[in-house]
Amino acid sequence: MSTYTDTMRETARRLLKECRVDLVIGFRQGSQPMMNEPCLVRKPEDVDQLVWDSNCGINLANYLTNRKEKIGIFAKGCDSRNIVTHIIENKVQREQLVIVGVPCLGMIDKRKITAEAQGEILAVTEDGDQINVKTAAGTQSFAKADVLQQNCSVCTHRNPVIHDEMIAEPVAEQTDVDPYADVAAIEAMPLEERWAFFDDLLSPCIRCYACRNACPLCYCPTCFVDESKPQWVGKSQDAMDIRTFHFLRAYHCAGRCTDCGACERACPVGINMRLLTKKLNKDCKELYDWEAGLSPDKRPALDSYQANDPENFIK
Amino acid sequence: MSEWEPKIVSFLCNWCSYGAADLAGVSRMQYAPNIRVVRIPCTGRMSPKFALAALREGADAVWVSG
Amino acid sequence: MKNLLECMGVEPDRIHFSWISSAESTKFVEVVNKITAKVKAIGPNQRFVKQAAKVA
Amino acid sequence: MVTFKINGQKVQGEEGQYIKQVAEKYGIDIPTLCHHKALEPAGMCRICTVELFDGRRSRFVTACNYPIWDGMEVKTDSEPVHKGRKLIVELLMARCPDVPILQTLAKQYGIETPRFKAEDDTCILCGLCVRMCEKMGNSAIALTGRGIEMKVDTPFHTQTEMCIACGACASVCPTGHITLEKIRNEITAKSGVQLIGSEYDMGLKGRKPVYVPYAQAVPNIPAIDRDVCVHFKTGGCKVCVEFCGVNAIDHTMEDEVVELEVGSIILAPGFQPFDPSKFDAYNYSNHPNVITSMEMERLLSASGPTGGHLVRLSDHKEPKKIAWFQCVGSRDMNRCDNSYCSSVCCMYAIKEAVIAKEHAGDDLECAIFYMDMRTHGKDFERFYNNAQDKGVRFVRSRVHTIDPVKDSDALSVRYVDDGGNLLQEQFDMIVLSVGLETSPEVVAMAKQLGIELTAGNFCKTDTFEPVATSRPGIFVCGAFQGPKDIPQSVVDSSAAASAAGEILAAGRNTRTRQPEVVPEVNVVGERPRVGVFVCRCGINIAGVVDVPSVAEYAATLPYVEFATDNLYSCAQDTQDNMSQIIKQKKLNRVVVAACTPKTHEPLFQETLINAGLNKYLFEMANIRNHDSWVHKSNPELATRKAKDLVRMAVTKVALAQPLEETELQVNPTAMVIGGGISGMTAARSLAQQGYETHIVERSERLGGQGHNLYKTISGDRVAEKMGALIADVQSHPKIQVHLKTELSAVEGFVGNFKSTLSSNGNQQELEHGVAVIATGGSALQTEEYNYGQDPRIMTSLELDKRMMADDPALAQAGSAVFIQCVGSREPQRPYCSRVCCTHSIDNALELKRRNPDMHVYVLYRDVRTYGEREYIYKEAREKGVIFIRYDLEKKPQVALADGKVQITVTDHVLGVPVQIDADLLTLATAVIPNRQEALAQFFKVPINDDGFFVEKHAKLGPSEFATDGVFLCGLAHYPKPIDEAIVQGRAAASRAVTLLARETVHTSGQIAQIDQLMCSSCGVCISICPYSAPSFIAADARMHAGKAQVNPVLCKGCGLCVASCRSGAIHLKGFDNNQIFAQISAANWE
Repeated sequence: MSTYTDTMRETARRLLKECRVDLVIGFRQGSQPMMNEPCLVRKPEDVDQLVWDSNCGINLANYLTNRKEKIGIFAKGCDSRNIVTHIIENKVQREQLVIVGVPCLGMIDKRKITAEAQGEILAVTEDGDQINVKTAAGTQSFAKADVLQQNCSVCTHRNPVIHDEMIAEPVAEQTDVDPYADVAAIEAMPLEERWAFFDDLLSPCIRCYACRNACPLCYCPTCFVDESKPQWVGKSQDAMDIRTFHFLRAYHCAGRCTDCGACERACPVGINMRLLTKKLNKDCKELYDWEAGLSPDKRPALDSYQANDPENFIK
Repeated sequence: MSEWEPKIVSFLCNWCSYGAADLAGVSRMQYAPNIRVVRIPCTGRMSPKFALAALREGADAVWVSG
Repeated sequence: MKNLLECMGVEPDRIHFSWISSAESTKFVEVVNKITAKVKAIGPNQRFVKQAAKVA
Repeated sequence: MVTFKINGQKVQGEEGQYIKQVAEKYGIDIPTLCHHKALEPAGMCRICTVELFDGRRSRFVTACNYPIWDGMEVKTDSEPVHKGRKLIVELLMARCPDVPILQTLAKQYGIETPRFKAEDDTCILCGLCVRMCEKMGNSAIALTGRGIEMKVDTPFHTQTEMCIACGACASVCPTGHITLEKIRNEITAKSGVQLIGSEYDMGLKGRKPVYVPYAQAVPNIPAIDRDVCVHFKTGGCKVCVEFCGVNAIDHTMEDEVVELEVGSIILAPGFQPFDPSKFDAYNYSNHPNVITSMEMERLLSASGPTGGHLVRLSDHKEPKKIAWFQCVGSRDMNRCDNSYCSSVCCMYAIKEAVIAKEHAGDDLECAIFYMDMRTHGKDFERFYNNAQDKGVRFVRSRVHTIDPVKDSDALSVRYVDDGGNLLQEQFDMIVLSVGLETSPEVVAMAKQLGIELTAGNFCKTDTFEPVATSRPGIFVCGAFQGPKDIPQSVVDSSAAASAAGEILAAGRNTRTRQPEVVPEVNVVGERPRVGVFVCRCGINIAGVVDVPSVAEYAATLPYVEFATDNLYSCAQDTQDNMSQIIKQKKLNRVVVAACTPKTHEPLFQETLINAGLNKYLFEMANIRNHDSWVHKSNPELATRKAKDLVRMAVTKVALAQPLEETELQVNPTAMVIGGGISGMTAARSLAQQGYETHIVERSERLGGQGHNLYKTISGDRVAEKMGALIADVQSHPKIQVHLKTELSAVEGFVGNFKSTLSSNGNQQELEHGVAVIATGGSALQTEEYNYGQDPRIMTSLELDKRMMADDPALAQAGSAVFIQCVGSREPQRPYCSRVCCTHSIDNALELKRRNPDMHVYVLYRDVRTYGEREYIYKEAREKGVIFIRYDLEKKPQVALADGKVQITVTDHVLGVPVQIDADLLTLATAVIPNRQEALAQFFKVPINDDGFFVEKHAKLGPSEFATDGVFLCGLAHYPKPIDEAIVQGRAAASRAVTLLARETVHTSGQIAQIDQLMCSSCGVCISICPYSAPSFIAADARMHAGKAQVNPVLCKGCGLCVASCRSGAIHLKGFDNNQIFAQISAANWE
């Protein structure tokens, strides 16, 4: 995937030179290993900052919200789906964008590697399906498949759903994965166990709202968690308030979440709150045959009423 | 307090179930005295937040009826 | 809504949905009694109750 | 005023009152068996014994008849009192051990088995019955004998002529010693004493002499039936007067004759159901399990005599098999004089059968015996098909006799089925689908008014003036105009109103009175000062809920400044009093805990307005319909629930804000889309009533389908009559006709529409307040039956054309065939086209007139000549028109061979194919709507699967849409004949005028409002709103560009957008989030 870098720089240079865009959104090398950071390039001469490898997990759609310029943006499958959602929800106009599609083979999970690595990581390089980690103790190698972000490993939309040009030929989509296996496992638990499971899952939450801030779906001028009149959710560390917060946050993503993993990646205490959003994604898929961000012409299932909406939950 | 009586916070649509409840009254039908009715203009008004709030504030159950 | 709560471990009988037209008083009564019986059967709500609020 | 103490509490009473009366006022309970509010007390049962301290010593007195005096001290709850009462109960128990009320008392006083020897009486000799009988002005019974011989009896222990069997004694007897049965058998000498049957429940249930006719009666005020009231018989009683808390009863009231001067009269006297008792072969009078359909309606009703439990009357067991007999008192000249079809019975019988199955379960067998199944109304055919799917059996047969089965409650019928087999079958219950007829009183009234009637005693009207009687200025609507169902009656009534409005237009608004407007007090920013009024509703609420304690409790709630209870909150004097209190106490929020806001909110809001408060600063707690009425057996929990409900209302109202209603001017201009008969009628009616009206017609002439019709069944030439209508419309100064014009865009909303008319590429804008959709329909062009391949094969309309042209071929034809239901009542078009049976039969008769020797055949599935159209069906048969029925599965075959049109059809009587060579073959093709998808989009009105527009309410709103300001008439609604199209045209105009005449419309204050600072422009509200109320503010707007806003006129206040707004930017005024949260939170306090 790192081979994309050169083509990307070329594309960005061309777009900027031809004045088709005012800026290009992509990634540049971060100050620490495995921490590529988004960067906004405005001049053709700056395009060489741009890089691409398996550490570009951050969802770039987040950087489009309410921008007025003409923008070139590199988009993985999940990015593209969030761009679609942005277009639907008037966060950006389609005409403003030149979407450069990036077929994606998954991003690596920094936490997994850190956990496995012996000592401080000095550098991480990749070589095809092999990830090489250099620490003071020496070099370790991991198979990329073993250290993928969990959402990437079950991703079924690796190719962009919307694009103006492509950086490479589309990659093969994964067809033999079950994105909702983990949710199904929870559903299979007895009631008490489920309650305890979430108690356990959410107990480390410090309510820093990083999950919310990282989420590309989250752009309200005032967030419900900050409102006091009415107070939608208690602001305390009470377990119920925490649970309510996560419940409502998931709810706001219902029918819109692309499972890009931004929330989980951002969480400083490592909570997998994707389990909640995925439960709703699963329901949307099962009840309305809906997956978020696949077409800019269709509003999410929960935004509209259809006469044939399922109603078997009603007695 | 004698025996525990559950409290069921009920969100009833003004046009449907609220009317049914009125009619049940007019017909003097008898039913369990455990529901507490919040009249809403339409079930569309119902937000998950209301149900959560009700549970959080100690309701034993929530019932939404259109 | 109900699905996620259930998934989080709230008893399914804590939340009910129904459709009753304004003429269906009989159905209304049936539903009320059914729900009340179900809730009585599962006992007081312990889930999602804010403990702090109870103390205050 | 007498002041004394009860249980240490200082109380006051009037001179001459007794202890019990005062105690009652203060809510102190003293038990009694022999006391009755309306009677002088007698101190007979002694259970009301209390302890009296007169300053020197204590003694026991009976509270019911001991007069009060200043300074006395009474104890009702002391140990000695209870001991005394226990002894009394023990003694009574010994006399009457099996009386339930004594057993209950015994339990209360801890008596397990009385010490005394048990007797087996049930009378405690309290004498209540005797005193009551005396009060009734009768004294038919008395306490006779002395000592242990004493008993209640009639003189000489014989049955008495005196007794009028009023039942008062039984109604007051505390022990159940006297029963109605006993009165009938032992006391009265009159035979045949019966309960007073409730008219509403068809006599299946009794009612009292003081009664409310039915639960939904308006006004919902009881009346006294003078024919049965004891007071009007004996001069006694008047017990009701004692019980009425507001002195509303006046027995001296006389009937008043009121003279009114009016400009027009509308007759809507309705019908009476046919009385089948004259059909002795049906045994209706003799057998309880033969009932009429009206009785069945009551049996199926949740508010009916059995509470909706379906039972047969002989033994109150659930029936397993029910049969309906159609056409009882209709289409019958043998045993009654009603040869017309009653139009409604087929449909109601199917409805009853389906509901019966719903009530009793699917294994209930329902069979409907009929002649022709006439489901010609909108969506009726579908209902018929569904009923068949649900297992309702339809038997085409007329049954002669119902035989009771010996030694059983079942009924036996014999009938001949379709195949000619004689069958016998038993049913548990038989419902006679009785027809509609005009009552003799109405016939007499018609005579008095000098208006003509038809052969069937319905009001005579003209096809082109269907609501006008033969006397100018007098109009008619409903079943008196002809047997018809609810939607048609509602259409009629609107049309009659319009017809009257047309001639009275000049007088509009000349007699209206303006109410005085009280200026509104500004309460914004004030701390809430809530007033709570808890209603006793007589005993409706107070009988179950402890109302004073609810009021007391309310007074302790935050922000509550004032709380009290009222006897009847809705009474006029209470209302006045409430607005006084609001002003005096400077209340700025009001809660009324009473009945349901659905009926009473407007009334109390009026009270607020009169007190100068904004009407939205109000909330009701429904402690009657949702509480006292439904939790009778649980007063404690009901009181707790009432407190909860009051608390929820108080917390909500404290957050209420005054809301503004937007007032909009209504543009007094109407647009009618479609210039056919019904559209023109609507336009003419609107114009006559003074409103500028535009007709938009896409073709080059007015008249629509009317041009294709030859004549009506009453013999009027359509061209002639319609020509007059067209002339009227074209010459009317207030009507503008836009021909060859179509609608290309519509903006705006009720009262202020702006439509773009396109004509030959030219655009014109039209501003109007209302729109009437009358886009009509047309005849189906079929390919069936070799249509189009031979000039002798034509559609009904083509036959009309040839008749208009006096085509000589018609009279020369030797044989003519009509095929019915071409394209109607088929899977792809499952509706009945309503007009074709009548049309074909009328044309068959016309052919017979032109050539009496012609052989005329009508091939049909069911003949649907509803109402008095039935007469022409009869005439056709008399004149020799041959009717051959065919099934959908075995349609007629048409072949063109040897230069002949050969039709083969299987005769349903003979069961063999018959071949007819026709010189004329007329196909009665379906009426199909002009599917107007664009128009539906413009006005946001729905279209059904068949392409017809969907009205607001199938029964109650047939000529209007759910979208305010848009109305509907003619074939666009459903196929219908000319008279019905005209009626509906007028009806649509009438509905439109109710809006236009108001001149302004008020939107509700309870609508959504968007806080643009919070809005994230995501567009969910715009996507989700069913009424298109939210929209984006233009991108170039100075403020809040790109954010959402709500149009208050379009918003219906449903709150869908509010719930779906993630940003919390939308508020639903009157049901705002914080208010609902407050309610939720309040619901859960303890």
